[in-house]
Amino acid sequence: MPIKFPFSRRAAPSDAWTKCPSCDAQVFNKQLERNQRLCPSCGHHFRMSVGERLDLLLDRESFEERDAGLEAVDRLGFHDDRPYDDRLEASRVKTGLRDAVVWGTGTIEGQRVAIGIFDFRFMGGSMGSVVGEKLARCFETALAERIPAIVVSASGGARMQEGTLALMQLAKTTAPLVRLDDAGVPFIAVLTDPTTGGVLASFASLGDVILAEPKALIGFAGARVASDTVGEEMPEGFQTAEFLLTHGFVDAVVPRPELRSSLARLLRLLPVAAVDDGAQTTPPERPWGPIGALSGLAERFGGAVSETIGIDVDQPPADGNGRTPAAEREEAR
Amino acid sequence: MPIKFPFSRRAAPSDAWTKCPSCDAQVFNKQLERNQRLCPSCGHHFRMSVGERLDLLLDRESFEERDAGLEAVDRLGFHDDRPYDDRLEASRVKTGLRDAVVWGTGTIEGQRVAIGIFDFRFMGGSMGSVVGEKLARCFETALAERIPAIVVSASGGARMQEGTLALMQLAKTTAPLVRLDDAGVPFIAVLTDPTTGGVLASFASLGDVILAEPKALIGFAGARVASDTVGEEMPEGFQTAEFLLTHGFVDAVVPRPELRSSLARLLRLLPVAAVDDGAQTTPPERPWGPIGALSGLAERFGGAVSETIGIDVDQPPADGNGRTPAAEREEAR
Amino acid sequence: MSDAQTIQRAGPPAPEAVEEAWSRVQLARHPQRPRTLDLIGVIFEGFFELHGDRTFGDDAAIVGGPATLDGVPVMVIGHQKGTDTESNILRNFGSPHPEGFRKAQRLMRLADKLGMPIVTFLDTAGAFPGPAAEERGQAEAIASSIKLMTGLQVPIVVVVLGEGGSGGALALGVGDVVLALENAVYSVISPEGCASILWRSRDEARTAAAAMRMTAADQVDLGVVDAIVAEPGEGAHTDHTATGKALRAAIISAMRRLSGRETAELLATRYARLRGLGAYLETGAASPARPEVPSLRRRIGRILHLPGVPRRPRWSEIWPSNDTDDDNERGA
Amino acid sequence: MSDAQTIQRAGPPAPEAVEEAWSRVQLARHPQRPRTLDLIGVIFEGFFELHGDRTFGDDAAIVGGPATLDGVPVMVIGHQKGTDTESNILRNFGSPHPEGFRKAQRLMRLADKLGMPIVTFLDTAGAFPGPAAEERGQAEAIASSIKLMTGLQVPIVVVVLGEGGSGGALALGVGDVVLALENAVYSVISPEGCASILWRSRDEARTAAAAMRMTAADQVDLGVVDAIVAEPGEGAHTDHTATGKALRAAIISAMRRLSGRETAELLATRYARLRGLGAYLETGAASPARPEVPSLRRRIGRILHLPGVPRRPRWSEIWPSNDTDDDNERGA
Ligand SMILES: [Zn+2]
Ligand SMILES: [Zn+2]
Repeated sequence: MPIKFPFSRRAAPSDAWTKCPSCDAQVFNKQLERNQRLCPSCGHHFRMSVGERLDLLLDRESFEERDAGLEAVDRLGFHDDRPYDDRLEASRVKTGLRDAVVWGTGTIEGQRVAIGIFDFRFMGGSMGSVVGEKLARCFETALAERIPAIVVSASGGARMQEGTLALMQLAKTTAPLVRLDDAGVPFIAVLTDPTTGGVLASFASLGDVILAEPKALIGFAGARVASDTVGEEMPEGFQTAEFLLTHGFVDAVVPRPELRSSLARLLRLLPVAAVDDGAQTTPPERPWGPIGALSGLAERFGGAVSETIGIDVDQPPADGNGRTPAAEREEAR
Repeated sequence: MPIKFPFSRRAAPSDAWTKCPSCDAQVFNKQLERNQRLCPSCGHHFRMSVGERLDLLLDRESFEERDAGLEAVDRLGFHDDRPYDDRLEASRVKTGLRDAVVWGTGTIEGQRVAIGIFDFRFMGGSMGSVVGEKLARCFETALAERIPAIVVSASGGARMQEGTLALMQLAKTTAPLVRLDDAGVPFIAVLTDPTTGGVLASFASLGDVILAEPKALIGFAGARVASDTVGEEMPEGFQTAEFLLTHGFVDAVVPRPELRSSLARLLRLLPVAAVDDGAQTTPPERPWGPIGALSGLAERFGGAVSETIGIDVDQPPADGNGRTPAAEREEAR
Repeated sequence: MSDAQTIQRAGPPAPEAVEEAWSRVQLARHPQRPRTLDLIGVIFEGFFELHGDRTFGDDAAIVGGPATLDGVPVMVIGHQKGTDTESNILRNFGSPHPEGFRKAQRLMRLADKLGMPIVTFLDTAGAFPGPAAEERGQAEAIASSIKLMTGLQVPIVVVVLGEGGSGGALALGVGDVVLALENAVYSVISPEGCASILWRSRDEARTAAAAMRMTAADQVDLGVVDAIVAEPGEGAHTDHTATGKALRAAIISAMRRLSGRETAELLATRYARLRGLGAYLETGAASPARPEVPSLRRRIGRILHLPGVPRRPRWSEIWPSNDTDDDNERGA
Repeated sequence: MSDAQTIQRAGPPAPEAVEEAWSRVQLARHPQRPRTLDLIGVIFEGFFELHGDRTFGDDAAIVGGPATLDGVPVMVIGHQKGTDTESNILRNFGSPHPEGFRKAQRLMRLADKLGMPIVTFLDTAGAFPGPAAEERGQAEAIASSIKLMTGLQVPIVVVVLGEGGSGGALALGVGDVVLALENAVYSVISPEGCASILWRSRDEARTAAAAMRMTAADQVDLGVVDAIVAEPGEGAHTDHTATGKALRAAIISAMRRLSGRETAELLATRYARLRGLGAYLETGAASPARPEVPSLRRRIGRILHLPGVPRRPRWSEIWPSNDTDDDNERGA
């Protein structure tokens, strides 16, 4: 599919400066780029392109993109004031991307991950078949290679132009997470501004750990819809990252300068479970389970222990009924 | 341990009539007994003895008590205004029971169950070591015989006179439920007036299905404690069966005359999972799982089907990417 | 695209397509259309409704419990709309709060424990979008419900009864076989919502309905629905019993076909079904769509950064941000 | 009773026992006693606190997250009391609401998924008894937390730090090894609560504390606690670092002993440990304690019912109700 490169839509002056939506300061774009797209006056987190996000999070030159060739198809023949194909092409031209997600493998402080990143500029980061397929492959690769999965979301939700095929991407991106659970492979969701609708109602709410950027808009229904529905104004701070933290749906709100190091710490603290014998279905005793993890544990702990504490968990005192734990264990079998 | 039979503590007139706490009517005791201990004026559910409860729920002469010989022991040497042993003996004399729970096997409309029943008269139905042990054995028998477990609770909570040994009965009565889950054996909790404290904070809240009798007091903390803590009056209907239904913790409030038939219906609708190969730990594919259930299903459904509906789930149409489900299945392996 | 003949060239929906789609939407929303509880009484025997999510509350917009289907115990779960103003208020017009989905999850886990097949009925305009639902995690509830269903070790037959409205429908809608009544609809967003975003007018709901191809027949074409169950006479609202009987036969047929499957095969096939949904082109291109950066300014910036030295560009140079974001095209 | 020498004859607690018990209670409640977060900093490295139950809220009365213990990743979860008025209000004095226990469950499931050992710290007067906690299922939250812990496929080491208060403590307290600091206490109900029910006066809390045998040493005697970790100087409040170091060694020792276990053995041993807790007499009697009914009236009633015919009595005749109930002896 040929990609056209039209002239820039904007004149030079407006290209050089951006007005901060939080503090109204005029920010020089070059400064934004040098400053992780944070407002120098108030710290407002501007949205990032997928390229900037990769630079922010991954080790230099570690990223290898996968499935770059996937492209959307207008399965429905969707046409509002213009055809879906035209919208796709406009977004491709604007962003240099084929769709709203780029995924691949890379390292964060040396730790290999499978990572998918949304770009909100591509049709509002909406999730259609390509986004769903890429994320499913991202998770499946994490499973196959036994490396953690990370998805950085920025999305208005499911892509209407693909109808229920877009809706079905909620299931397509969620189904692999069951397998990651069974296999002991962690998944970290990073919610950035905005993460709403069908993306929040699928994988993005299901991270083993969920991080969010400050003040990011995160919610299921648009605030306008919610407000219309109940006929009242939404409370202050409704659908922000901080609101979700208070209500128990986000583990931490992490300012952008700490995001990379936070992910690196989590990757070290939440390692992929120890052993993999390649079984696909849930095994009777998970092969990656404590046995493997603990034989390593035994080695680590081997020499460093005070023996003065008289714990003998193998032989606790017989209880008042005269049954020893060993006998109980026999009975329990 | 010798059981003494003192003279009745009450004179005849007060023995013959009881005042209904809901409507203040004076009810002739004989009438209460004939009427499932329901107030003839207002339907108030008076508490039942374990014997009356057995008569209410089980098929005539089907009950076989187990572990009738278990007796409490004063492990702590507990003494407030009188020794624990004296309290035990008084309750034994009053009730004819050795402790607050009777358990055994029996049938409900022909369906065999393991059932434990509390008697609130025995030290307020409090759960000490004997209650915990009996219920654990009840659950373990349900597991071993692959029959549903039912517990009818009426308890003030853990028995203080046994200290943390009573507290540990929360875990002792809960641990077997994990095994029932793994084995596909249902557990139905029936909450009667009152079910509070440590009994509610363990097995009684964990029924696959939870039924409750109308207006039964059901709550974690005493309403007085709750009120003292927050310095406000409790809302109307706080800690009733109906309150718990509204708040999602009870499946149904069932009037006593319907309790037996409701249990019988549930036993028919929620059968023990089909196959048992005796495995103790979670198997890779649970042997009692859909395979067994469904081979039966196939037989049942075999001849009764309209073939005019063209569902072919083995060969859904190829999707837009030209991959057949069979190919997907291969890849998924 | 391997299946090119099914792709239609884009154009505004034809008037007859608009008429067709909107008449289905109207039938799917018909006030006398049979609801989940109406049909349960015809299809199953001995339904015992269970209540509560064991966490927060009991949501009357979703009903569920065990019943038997031709004598076999199954777990039945569905959205429940009301039939008049009073019952619609009780049922919140069939739009669940998070506790509704969590109740459904609890019942599904129970079915999984006992090896009982599951039948679900979809009939909702969508999950309730109010602030209380947001506070209690509407998105999480839908997501975890979808996740749970993808992994249940029992067969699941899904029936789209009326409105299959977006995530709130899909939260009960992951299954091994998906049936739809003839006049049911299924969509990613309500036609009104779609119209107000893309056409900037709710009055274009009819057009949006046609554009989204939300009828049952369209859904079969897209692979989202496996089979259609014919409605009696002028529609299901004219004969609840006949509708229920037709559904009963279809559900039994689906169960019979699923009943031979071993668990591993059941799960692998369900997974493959979901993985196969969607349409995309696999070009095989290994590089980004746009091989060079578009702006002279940026190109100069790069040269200035390391003058004269060829280097691998940073990703942000390949895919830089625009400095304004265009929210117009975000989906629902 | 096979272990008869450990049974004490009942009598009011001796004054010195009362003094001893109460001094431990005071130390366990000492305002400068190290809290979970204080000790995590000494015992573990790199603690990353996670928040929220993914259902309703984030309860600051329970903290948790991954950390490393001597380089090995573990999941750490504990009650968190405050250190001054402000932080105590934030932490609700260490008394969790249901969402606190549900947060703990979520973190435990994550540990189970990843095969990470779990360390929990108990320090609460008890689960919060307010009406909001009741509405959201305080009892269910405790029960499901206990249930989850009994089945986790990873080793669990429990440490009683200060107050081990009833079900709210046990909800984090099911483990393979249970340690207690020297001045920690563990009880089925607070001494004040016990006194107000059994002695009908909260002023008898000291007596109740002694009667319940709630000191760490008593708990070892009862088999509830496996080992005591000595506190520095006058108590843990005098040296947080030394307390943490002693605990660190004890936890590592316990983990080392557990680390050789296979999963099935770990679970069987944990189950056996719980099944073994309690004291009762197995008399072997097969019949109820009282072989005949006590009241002449009832006996006559029975005879009248089937005159002259010997029959098996109904159970309600063997164990009839009294017509008044005695609430006085119910526990907490
Ligand atoms: Zn600013
Ligand atoms: Zn009355």
